[in-house]
Amino acid sequence: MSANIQSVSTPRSGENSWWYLLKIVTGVLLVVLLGIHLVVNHFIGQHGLLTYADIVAYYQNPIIPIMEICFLAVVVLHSLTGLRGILLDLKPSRTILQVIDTFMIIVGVAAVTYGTWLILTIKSRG
Amino acid sequence: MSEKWNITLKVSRQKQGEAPHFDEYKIEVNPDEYVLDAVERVWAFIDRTVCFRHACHHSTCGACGMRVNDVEKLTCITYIRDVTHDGGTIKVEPLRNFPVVSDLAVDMGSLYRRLESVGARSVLPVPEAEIERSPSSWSADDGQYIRLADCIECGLCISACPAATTSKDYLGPAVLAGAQANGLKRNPELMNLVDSEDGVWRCHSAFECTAVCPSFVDPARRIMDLRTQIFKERVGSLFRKA
Amino acid sequence: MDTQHNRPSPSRFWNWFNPVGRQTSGWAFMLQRVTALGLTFYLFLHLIILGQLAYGPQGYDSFIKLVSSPIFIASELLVVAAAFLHGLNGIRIILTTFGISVTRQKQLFYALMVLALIIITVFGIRMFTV
Amino acid sequence: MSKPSVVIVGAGFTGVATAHDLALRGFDVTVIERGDLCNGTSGRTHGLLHCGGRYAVKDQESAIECIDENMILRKIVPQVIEPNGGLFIAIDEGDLQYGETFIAGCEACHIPLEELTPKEALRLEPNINPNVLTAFLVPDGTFDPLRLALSFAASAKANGAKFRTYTEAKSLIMDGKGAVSGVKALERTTNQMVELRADIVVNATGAWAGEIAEMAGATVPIKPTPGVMVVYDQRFVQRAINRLNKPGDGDIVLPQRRMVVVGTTSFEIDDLDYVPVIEEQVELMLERGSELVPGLRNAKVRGKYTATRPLIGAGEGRSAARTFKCYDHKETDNVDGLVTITGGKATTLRAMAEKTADVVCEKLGVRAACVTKDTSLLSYRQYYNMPN
Repeated sequence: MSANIQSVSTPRSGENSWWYLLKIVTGVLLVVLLGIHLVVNHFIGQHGLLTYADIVAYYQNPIIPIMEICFLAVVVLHSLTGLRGILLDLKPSRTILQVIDTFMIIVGVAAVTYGTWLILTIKSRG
Repeated sequence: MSEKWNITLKVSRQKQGEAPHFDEYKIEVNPDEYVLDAVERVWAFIDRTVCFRHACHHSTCGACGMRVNDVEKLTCITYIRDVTHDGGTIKVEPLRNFPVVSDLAVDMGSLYRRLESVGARSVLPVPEAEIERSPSSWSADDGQYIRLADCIECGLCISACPAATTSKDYLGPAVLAGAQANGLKRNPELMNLVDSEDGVWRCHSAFECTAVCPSFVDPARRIMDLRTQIFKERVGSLFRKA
Repeated sequence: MDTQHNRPSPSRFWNWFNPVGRQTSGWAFMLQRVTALGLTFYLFLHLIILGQLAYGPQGYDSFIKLVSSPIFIASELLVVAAAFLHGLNGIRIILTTFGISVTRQKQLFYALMVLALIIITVFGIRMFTV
Repeated sequence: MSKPSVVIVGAGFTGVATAHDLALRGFDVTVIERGDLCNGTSGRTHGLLHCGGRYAVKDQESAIECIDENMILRKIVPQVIEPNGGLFIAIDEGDLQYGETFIAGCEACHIPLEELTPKEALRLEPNINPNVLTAFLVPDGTFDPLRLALSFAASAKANGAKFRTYTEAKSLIMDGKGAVSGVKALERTTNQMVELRADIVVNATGAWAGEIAEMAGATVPIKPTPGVMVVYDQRFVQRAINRLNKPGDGDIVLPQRRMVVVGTTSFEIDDLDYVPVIEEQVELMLERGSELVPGLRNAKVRGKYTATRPLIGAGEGRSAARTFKCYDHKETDNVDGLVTITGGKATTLRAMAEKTADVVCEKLGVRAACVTKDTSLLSYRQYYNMPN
């Protein structure tokens, strides 16, 4: 039977099982982390975390900045790999895919760096 | 005596080099005839220029797939009664994601080529056909029998799939289902083909393929099964190396 | 041969969001894709806006005051809703990827959407009443 | 020296098989078809790969053709065939009596037979009528009509044949000396007329053969005879189940993919292009079919359709011979350049093509032997893999 199989042009591995696994692992983590994030921001105290003072106080617990940085990294990974998946549906050329990948890496690193800086800044205001 | 309905058949028309448009035909039909019969009536009695693909008229050849009122149907087994009413309209268009040859006829070449590339079997041993709803009693030695595969290569799934609409190289549901039925274990070389950008990961779980499949193939289930198999193999190979 | 209009093409991306003739899981796909794009957009907007925190309490609190109007709360609820719809439907996609509940994925979708609606309602009540 | 050229009108079974044969023999072949492949009778055949048993008593010429061709097709195109055999079963005394002549007929036509006890038959096919009185195992089979044609067409294409589908023959080009020298056809995809010149035009339009022949003032004694078929949504049997009696209505139940096809009837019509399904005959199929496979009564109808047999000659319906004929119209009507092939059955398509190609070769003085018996056909999917 396998003799029947003709060689077709080798498919581009723009996506494979590892990319997809990354997407679903971050997805599962997000369901948990985003759930916590939303509950915290809306259900803590009387009004949720609304004022500057509330937020700074919240970040004094050492677990919180760690968790938020992880959350940030995971959410950025998930959104960028997801967005990449959608763009792959448009069948970009090799060159454009390289541009997309570069752009994604820059945006991802920048977002996580910026977010981490912000979280640490807020924590330091306490 | 059989019932008579007067319906309007709104047929997508396109000759080569022209832009597509609709022509409307008022015809008298028996509601227990099929949509394909209505199209054939138009060709036979009203407009000989209408082009459409058809052959077996009983859902074994897969030639007569069309979009009927925006849903992919195998028109030879779609009752007129089920898609309109007396005095109503049926809109008939060619399948999406295939080049139009003319009017309702599309070029299925890409699908057939891809099916060939994954070695999709056209005949297979009867027990491998995965019949969930098997006839009441089968003989013990059915294993020796050969039958034609379920997939009739009609292309409805390719037309209904939202991912296939933008990605010209996506193998598509029928092809991935063919690869699954053929078996990754038996054909390890299929692994790299389906574990790729144009393979199972292009599927976004819309399950439209299974919803429109007229022939019990359930491509979505088979794509999911391929994914599971791929994960097992890829993750397993990590441990084997270690 | 002028048959381009019916071939797969990136320019036909609007078909992703065309609900005509599609069924439950097809709508689920559209929902997933719309919320994905919306949430990605919001994520980066959110990060930029939170930059306000770095400027100290005055700037941030006056900004919060501005976004406490019902219109802003409603749009925030929209984001919360999108997050839960996307997340819970995502669970269905993950389960089916591993062969779980594939034949019952429609029922699973309905169940998860009911759950999402309940959670969204709870959030809505909380957000509009405090 | 350029190749001798042939235009074949009609891409049904005979058309594609003739294209394959002639292409192998070195002809420049062009096939025109007003629709896509197999859109007429060929597509709508019930798909029984006959062992010949059905004709072994009254029409032994056809029966021998069937068994020979059956064996050849199994060998050259297994990719479209369910080769599971068939049963002829007796339900009543009349059937039992027919059994004697049936055995003699099959022997005369070298159709291999194995008589089974009712118990053995029911073990092989548990879903047939439990009151079966006796049964004969025969080498029937089932095929997919479109894919059978595509396999021949793919192989023809590989040898250089061109297929112009959606191209309808409108008139024959005459050379002024009473001979046909080509076809004027309407390209339906563009609505433009084309002229195709050829040394010989082969009229392979089956039930429509009379219409094409008439364009050259020739005649073919063709009697289009439709029959109704009904398809049910369960595969009750693995083998073709035939009634052990002389051919009649609804006496074959045939497995195909997940379905069974029950056929057929026999009636006459005027308009060939649209033959509606007659509801009374659908009822009859259920009634007669369920005598063979009682489970049909609880199954769902999946489809119903008619196909129009191209019967030759004066016989009435079922009594007409099912063999094929190839007419050199030079001999029959003094019209040179036109050959008609019609009659026959799906099972005998290759033999029909061989005969036709022989006639064409003789007319053009080409010496080339037929090799289709031993030429395995390409995958039907290759038809779409090759440019026209």
